[in-house]
Amino acid sequence: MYSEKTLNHFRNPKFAGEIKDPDAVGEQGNVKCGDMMRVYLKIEDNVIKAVRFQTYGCVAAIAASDALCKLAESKTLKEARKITYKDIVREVGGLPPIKVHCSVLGIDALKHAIDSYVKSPKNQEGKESKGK
Amino acid sequence: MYSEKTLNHFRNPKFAGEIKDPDAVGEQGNVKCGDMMRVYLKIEDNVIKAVRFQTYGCVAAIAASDALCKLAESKTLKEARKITYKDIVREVGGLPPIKVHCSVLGIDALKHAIDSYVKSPKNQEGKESKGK
Amino acid sequence: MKYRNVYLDNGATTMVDPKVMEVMLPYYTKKFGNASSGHHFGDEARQGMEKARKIIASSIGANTDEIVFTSGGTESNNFAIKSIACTNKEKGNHIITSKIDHDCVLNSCRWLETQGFKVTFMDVDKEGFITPEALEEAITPETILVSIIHGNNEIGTIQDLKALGEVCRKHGVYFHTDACQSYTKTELNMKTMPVNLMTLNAHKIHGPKGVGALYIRKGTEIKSWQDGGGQEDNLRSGTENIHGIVGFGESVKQAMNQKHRDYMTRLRDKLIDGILKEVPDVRLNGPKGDKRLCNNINLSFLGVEGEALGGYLDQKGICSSTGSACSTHNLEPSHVIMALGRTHEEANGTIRLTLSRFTSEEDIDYTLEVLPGIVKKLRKISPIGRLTNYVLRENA
Amino acid sequence: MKYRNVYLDNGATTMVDPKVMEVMLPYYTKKFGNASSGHHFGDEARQGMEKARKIIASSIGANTDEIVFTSGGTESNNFAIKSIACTNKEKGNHIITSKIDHDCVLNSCRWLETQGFKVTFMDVDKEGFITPEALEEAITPETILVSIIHGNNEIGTIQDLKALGEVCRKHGVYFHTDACQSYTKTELNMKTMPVNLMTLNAHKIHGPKGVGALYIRKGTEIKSWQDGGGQEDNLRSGTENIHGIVGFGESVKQAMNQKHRDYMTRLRDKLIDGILKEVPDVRLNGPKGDKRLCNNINLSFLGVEGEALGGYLDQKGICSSTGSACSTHNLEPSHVIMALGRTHEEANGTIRLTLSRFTSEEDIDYTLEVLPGIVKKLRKISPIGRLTNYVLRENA
Ligand SMILES: Cc1ncc(COP(=O)(O)O)c(C=O)c1O
Ligand SMILES: Cc1ncc(COP(=O)(O)O)c(C=O)c1O
Repeated sequence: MYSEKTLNHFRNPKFAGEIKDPDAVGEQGNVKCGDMMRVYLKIEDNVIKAVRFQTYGCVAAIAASDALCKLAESKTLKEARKITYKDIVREVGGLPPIKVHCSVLGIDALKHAIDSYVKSPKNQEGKESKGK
Repeated sequence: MYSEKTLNHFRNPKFAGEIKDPDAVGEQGNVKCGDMMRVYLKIEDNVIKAVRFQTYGCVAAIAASDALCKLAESKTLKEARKITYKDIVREVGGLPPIKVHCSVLGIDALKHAIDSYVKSPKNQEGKESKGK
Repeated sequence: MKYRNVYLDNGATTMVDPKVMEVMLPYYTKKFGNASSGHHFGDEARQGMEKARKIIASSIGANTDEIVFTSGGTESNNFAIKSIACTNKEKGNHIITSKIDHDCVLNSCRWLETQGFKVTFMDVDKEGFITPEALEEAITPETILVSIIHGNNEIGTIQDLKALGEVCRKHGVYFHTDACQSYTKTELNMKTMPVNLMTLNAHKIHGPKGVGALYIRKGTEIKSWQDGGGQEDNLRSGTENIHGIVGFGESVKQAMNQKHRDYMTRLRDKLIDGILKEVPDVRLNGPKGDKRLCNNINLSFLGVEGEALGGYLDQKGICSSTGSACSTHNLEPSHVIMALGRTHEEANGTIRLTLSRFTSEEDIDYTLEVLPGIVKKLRKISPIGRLTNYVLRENA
Repeated sequence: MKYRNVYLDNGATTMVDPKVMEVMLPYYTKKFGNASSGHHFGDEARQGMEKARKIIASSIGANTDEIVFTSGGTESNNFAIKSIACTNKEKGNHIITSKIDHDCVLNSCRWLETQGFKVTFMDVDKEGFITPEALEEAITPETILVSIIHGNNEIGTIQDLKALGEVCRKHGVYFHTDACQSYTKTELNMKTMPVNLMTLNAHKIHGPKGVGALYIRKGTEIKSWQDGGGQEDNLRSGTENIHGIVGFGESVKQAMNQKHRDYMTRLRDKLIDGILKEVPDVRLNGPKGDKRLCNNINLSFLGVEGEALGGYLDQKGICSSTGSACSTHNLEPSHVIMALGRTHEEANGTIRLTLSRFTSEEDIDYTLEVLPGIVKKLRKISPIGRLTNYVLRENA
């Protein structure tokens, strides 16, 4: 059902956990839908220095969360915004059609985190659009 | 499908064949129905001295024909008339429900033979009803 | 703690018993005739089939001519429900089933809705029971068929067939029950139970896949649903799956044993009690004790998603399920757990562990060692409730 | 002349090839998972099934997602015909089939008649062929489906699927064919044949009983007929018969070989020619040569009843049939032989001898030795025609 790559991300999620003092937090999903993700970011000079996730969800959701973090790490916020669910599906070695939607969850959670960071008054001087 | 007794009658039909100079012949059935029987009788003093059959039909029809002959042999005409299809079914060790009708064929052929014998002018003096 | 392969998904399907295999084998390459053939190969096939029919009939107190072989539980349920409805539509157009019946019953009923029938999907209580009173209330003058699952495949609840059947009989309504999960695991006696039709299958009881049966009480007005050459007394056409049928018969013979039931019951309770003791925030779904299938465990772990839990168990060699095996075709939380009045969180955090007579004591001990740690790990990476103090978006 | 067991009823069913058995075996007691399960047992089962699907798809030039597994030919035919009709009833209510189709096609069509559909049962010529012209004439604006058997199970006639399919395509009508008898015995290529649906099964080609497939061309409007858990892409529910499906795949792999076809053709013609030479008053039913199934022989012996002939052959160890195996459920003379315009006597005097790649040269020689004597014996105890000069009652 799942590819080896998916199972690797699921079994050994390198990015699972919390960041105690995050610069940004984003959430998506809810328990009713059966999956929910929270992403924590440490940001310096508009670059994602550290990223962690907490996910309530199926095998695909956990694997996709981990894959998202891997892809987002060390990227600028601008670059990070360009990550698509297809990148995640590729990173986990494909997903069964019925599970592809799980890869979208992380994209949205990451966007929420970045949005909240950018909109926050204390980050207004280091505006994303000005970052290189 | 068939009992051993049925198969014995079918495989080694002791009464199969013709009587060259019969006292009576009876037929029943036709090719369209898929089975047809002819019974030949040798009669002396209203007793069936010899009986033979020719049958075009399935395993059950051939077995039932042979069984009928066995039951009819040495019987008076009056007794022979009392043979029922149930006697034949018993003699062949039972028949599948869809084949029970095959046992009726012989009863009718025998009746036709006896009827034709009794009605024949040359046998009027030895009327069946007077036989013991 | 050594790695073990532990198969706890016997509710989905079971290993074929090697003894069953032995009895089936000659029917593939030697006694391979078509049961409808007149020659000696046909005879052998027919004899094997009729022996199996006898075993199955006598295991449920039925006559041999009340057993029709099919390709499995799904076909038997489709056949019973669709054909009874279509054959008896002059009498009425209302069908009753329950919210916890198997998808093949529910979807057969939904198909009937597209054909103009009305269907009531009855609620159940919080352990999954349907009361005779509730059933009686649901019956209308238009009702022609009631179809209620006997032993539930997800939560193990065993309905009272006698009480429900009596209500049906009183109102002159046909009563069908899906007994795929309960067959051989609890008593089924057509002499004392007023059941008109009953679905059985082989692959849940260590028989082969692709074979089942429908019990049809004598006098029931029903026509064939699968038409053709007229096999099975014109009730179910298709070349008979002889090896499968022979295996089905033998699997019943091997399974009908009170010892097996007692053994599974003991292991079941050991596993339930052990998990409830070791892991906080767990709920048992379905009843305890006698009214639960002797091999079924169904638990909801709060803050954890069932498939992920199953995924980590699988990594440790333990096979479980998130409900019925079919749910992999479907993303909805289990309709059965929801029907018990559970929350979405409870429904999504469900796993089912189903034992068999081949499950060992060591399998249970190993599971009790492994499972609590996995739940802990998953709760740690879960963003939900209890462990963090963030306000949840869904509550916002 | 030593007694031999000679199985010449391969049109009814076949021995499972020991090589097929070997491949199936692990799926009973080891890789026994449910293909819908998420754990590693489920994976193994799924992999076995998908491998079989690939073999079967590629054997007929189809895509894997155009193959739906079923419980056999009868189910596939019921599914195709009933479901296409019910799914497309807004487009029209007329179905076309032939007088020589299999009972499961004919009776599915008759069931549709009870649901308000109109059915044309087309005549065939004296060798059993349907011409494209005749088909075109039968099509009306109301026609939604044509279902014509490919290789006939009784008389071996192989229809021209390309020509018939083109007529259907031209008129925008779905074309279904029952290829149970022709599969692997003659070419079937969905890339070049305009066929929308095709029925296949395993037990006619040395695979197990109780498994078949329906090819459904992409884009065909069809709904599931057996409802439930949503297996087979929601087109056919029911726990997949994994061991059966795996065996089906392997049986196709073993059977797809021109050598086997050539071998059977040679033995077939040897047996036909030998009988026609040795026995007077015999007719071959169906065509000669390429347009006849390579393993099929069907003969009418005048003055002899087929079942009795079969009975004596059986006594000598030779298994034959009087037509389709189903005919044991039915006393009517074969509807196929009658459709050729034969007399009742010819129809009742029919036997079918069907070979396989496991039939030996010695089997054929033995049959040629035994059969003529039996016919002679039966004609001697027959009251009909030729041999006596009594006037027949039926002619009176
Ligand atoms: C209660 C119940 N009914 C029906 C079925 C379907 O039976 P089958 O898998 O034989 O089609 C199952 C299992 O799959 C079941 O658990
Ligand atoms: C032409 C044809 N169609 C359909 C069938 C029925 O298939 P099954 O026996 O797999 O149900 C058969 C054989 O029985 C057949 O010969």
